[in-house]
Amino acid sequence: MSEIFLVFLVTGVLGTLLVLINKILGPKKSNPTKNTPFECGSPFLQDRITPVPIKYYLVAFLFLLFDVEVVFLFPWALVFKKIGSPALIYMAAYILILALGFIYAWKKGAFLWEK
Amino acid sequence: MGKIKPRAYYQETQNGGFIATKINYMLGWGRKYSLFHYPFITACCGMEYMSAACAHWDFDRFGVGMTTFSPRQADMLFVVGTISQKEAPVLKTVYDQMCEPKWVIACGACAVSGGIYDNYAVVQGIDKIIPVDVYIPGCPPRPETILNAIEKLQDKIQHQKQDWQWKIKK
Amino acid sequence: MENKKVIEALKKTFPGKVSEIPDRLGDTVVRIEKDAVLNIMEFLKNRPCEFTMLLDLTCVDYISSKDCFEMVYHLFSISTNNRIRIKSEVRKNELDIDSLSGLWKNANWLEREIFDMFGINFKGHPDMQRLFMYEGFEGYPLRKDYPLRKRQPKIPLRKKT
Amino acid sequence: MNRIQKEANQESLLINMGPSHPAMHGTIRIMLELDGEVIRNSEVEVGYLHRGFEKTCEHKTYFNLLPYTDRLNYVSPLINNLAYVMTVEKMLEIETPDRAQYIRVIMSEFSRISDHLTALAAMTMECGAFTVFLYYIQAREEIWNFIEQTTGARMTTSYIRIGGVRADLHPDYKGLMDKAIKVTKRVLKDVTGLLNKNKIWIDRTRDVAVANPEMAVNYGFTGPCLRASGVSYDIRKAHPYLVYDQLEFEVPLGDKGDNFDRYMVRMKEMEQSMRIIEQAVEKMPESSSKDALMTKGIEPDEAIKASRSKKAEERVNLSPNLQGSEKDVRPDILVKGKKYTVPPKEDTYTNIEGLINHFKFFMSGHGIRPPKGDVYFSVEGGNGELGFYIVSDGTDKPYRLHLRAPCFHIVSALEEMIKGHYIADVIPTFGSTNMIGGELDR
Repeated sequence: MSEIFLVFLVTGVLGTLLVLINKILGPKKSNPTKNTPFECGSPFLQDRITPVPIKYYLVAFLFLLFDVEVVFLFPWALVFKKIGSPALIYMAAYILILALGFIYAWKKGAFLWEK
Repeated sequence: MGKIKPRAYYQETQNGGFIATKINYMLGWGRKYSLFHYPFITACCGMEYMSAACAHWDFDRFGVGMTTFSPRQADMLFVVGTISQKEAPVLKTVYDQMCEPKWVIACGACAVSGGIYDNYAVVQGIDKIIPVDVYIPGCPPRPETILNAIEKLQDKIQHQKQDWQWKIKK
Repeated sequence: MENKKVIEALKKTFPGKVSEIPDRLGDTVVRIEKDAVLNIMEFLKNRPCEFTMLLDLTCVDYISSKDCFEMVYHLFSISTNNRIRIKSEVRKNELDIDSLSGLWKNANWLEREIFDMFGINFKGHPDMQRLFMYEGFEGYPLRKDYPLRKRQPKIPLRKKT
Repeated sequence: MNRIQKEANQESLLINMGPSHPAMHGTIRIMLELDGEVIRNSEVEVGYLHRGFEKTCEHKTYFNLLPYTDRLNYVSPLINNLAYVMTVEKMLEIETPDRAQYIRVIMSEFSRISDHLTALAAMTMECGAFTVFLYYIQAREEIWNFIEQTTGARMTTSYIRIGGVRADLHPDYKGLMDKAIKVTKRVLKDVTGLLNKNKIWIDRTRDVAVANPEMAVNYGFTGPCLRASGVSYDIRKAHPYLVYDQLEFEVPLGDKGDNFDRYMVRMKEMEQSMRIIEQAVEKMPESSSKDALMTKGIEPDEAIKASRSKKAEERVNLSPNLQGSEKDVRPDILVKGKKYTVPPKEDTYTNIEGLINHFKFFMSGHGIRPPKGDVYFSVEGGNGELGFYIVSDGTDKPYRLHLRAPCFHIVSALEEMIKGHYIADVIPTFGSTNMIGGELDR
């Protein structure tokens, strides 16, 4: 057990050291332009960032949904041998329900990019 | 041509003593061989920059290969080509947005002194806008001259005064 | 349609507005009145003469000698492989002329460049702005009276440290 | 407040693809109004490399103007020299010797290949094909080695002078020339294999920024971009100049006029250029002073001493950087007549007429003074029709000099070409127009 502790100690200390050393010892010369966003050197055209169109959130949300579904497959795969054949039925039901959600999203046109 | 004679910007006696000079030496060695350069290319010298950056002359051998296009990650601003009056504020903004420590190489006669364009439209040398470390003459400079300039800059970085805060009277 | 015939057709349809200039080097050069520019260009661009491409549009400053700017249009017809050069004078006191951006789309930038360099206004141009120089620049650089080295820096220059 | 800020509606995103951008070659700022990733509207701002070329030329003599023409389209400098020089020659109505015409054809074709190589290298590298960039720049190095051997400079050559060329080809020029052609052919074969049927490349460039023939002609496209839209117009065929009418080559045409066609037309044009070079090398008349150069000449200082007493007959050993422009070689490469060209160095040092001609050529107010009047002449440049319009008032400085920049017209169509496409499509579109700052903003 102690090796794990040692590994965490070394990497932790080294990590924080490298991050902080720059802040402590690094030269600090800030000027007003340094904090403005980098727009290829030309003055930026909008002072506020406008909201991103809704379809991006939709894609992110759907990805999250089906990614979590895949995450549950990993522990199932480990114990798959012990449970035997009923494990297949449990997982098939689980995937079927999510497939319904997938078809619903498809029919609703969530994956349609160009309107 | 032998070791380059130390110049004015060398550090005199180091107030931090032996340790500081050693750290300073290692810091200089680390910085000089990992220069991330921001290619600020506008005109004809860009063609010689391409030759110097590509397979035949390849200044990646000197550790300058990493081309970053954001001033946040850049150490060295490689100003290549003519800087017109309209481009001057762009250059100033990009220079200000670079993080310390930063260096500037003015490549080509137009960046050094306005070159053959002495008229209403061209800034007569970028040191009128931003401080410059190494000037490369030539219109366009041959790739070997660019490599030589990189060596000069690396020598300057190696022997630079201590700029990290330890025992520096504020 | 041969250039000779084009000039006759022009003279016939626009009497008094068109005059041919003999050219030592064999190019066909025509001088036209400033107010008839738009209809002449339209006539040249359409069916019989078919000068479908506006090659180039420039301006020459004759203020000191003839007290006028001279607009020079180069037209080219791909089907008959002919080039024609059309000149028209813009008097010093009223510096505007009809814009051709309705006929050819590249006239848009060409005219903006001439407005930027000579200060000639083009009536009917979608957005008459400077093309090359920046907003704070006063004066028109390519005029003969603008000094070559008169610089107007956009940002304050650095004091030599 | 630029035009795009006024026109933009509220919820769309406005960003700059500004001058200092890896794909914008440093000199163009495109202000994009975005709906997500689709470009709804854009405004192109140029002028970041406006160097006052036309104003400076009004203060320079015809002879001193040459180095400025190299820096216009700095990717194919020799073609700029050719365009300017042939315009002045048309005004002076002088004929250059045959060998000089063939050398001009060879050098401008090599310059055209290096133009297409750099254009495609930048275009493909910005779309991610970094290997093509390294291959093409390597091929360009070989071409530049040959150009440097003949002209003395890799890029800013000012080699083609009024009345001919500055120096003859190097005695064993064939070695470097064949190497350049061999390497270019190998690289072209590699890249054809890499890109022509590459799914990513075709998806990125096929049917993107389509310029149909009417729009291309209406915007004044010329050169590869016009031929990509299917309109066959090449000045070397339409108005043949130099010796192009004695060399056969095809004019490749695209069908759809999209980015892929502009890429393909440039690839095929490079093969045609190499064909032209090979034919030109065979047809080039032999230089008449082959054996004269073999004899051992005397040193310049002895020649000057000898010339004090009697007229010098022996050949003078010139310094290496004057190699190729000796007196015996000149009739092949430069037109006769002291009004148009600098006298040979041997005459300048040894006899008084040469010295006077030299002085009169460079004295202000003398030199080359074309007759009053104006002239327009154009040449097939790397991007299209590269024309010079010169108005001369009889003095030795041009009264007005205007350059017809081919990529000026192509870039003015950029706003219409990228409308409705994604942000990522701006990069290959801009790369395929091969915008060169020096030529666009003059």
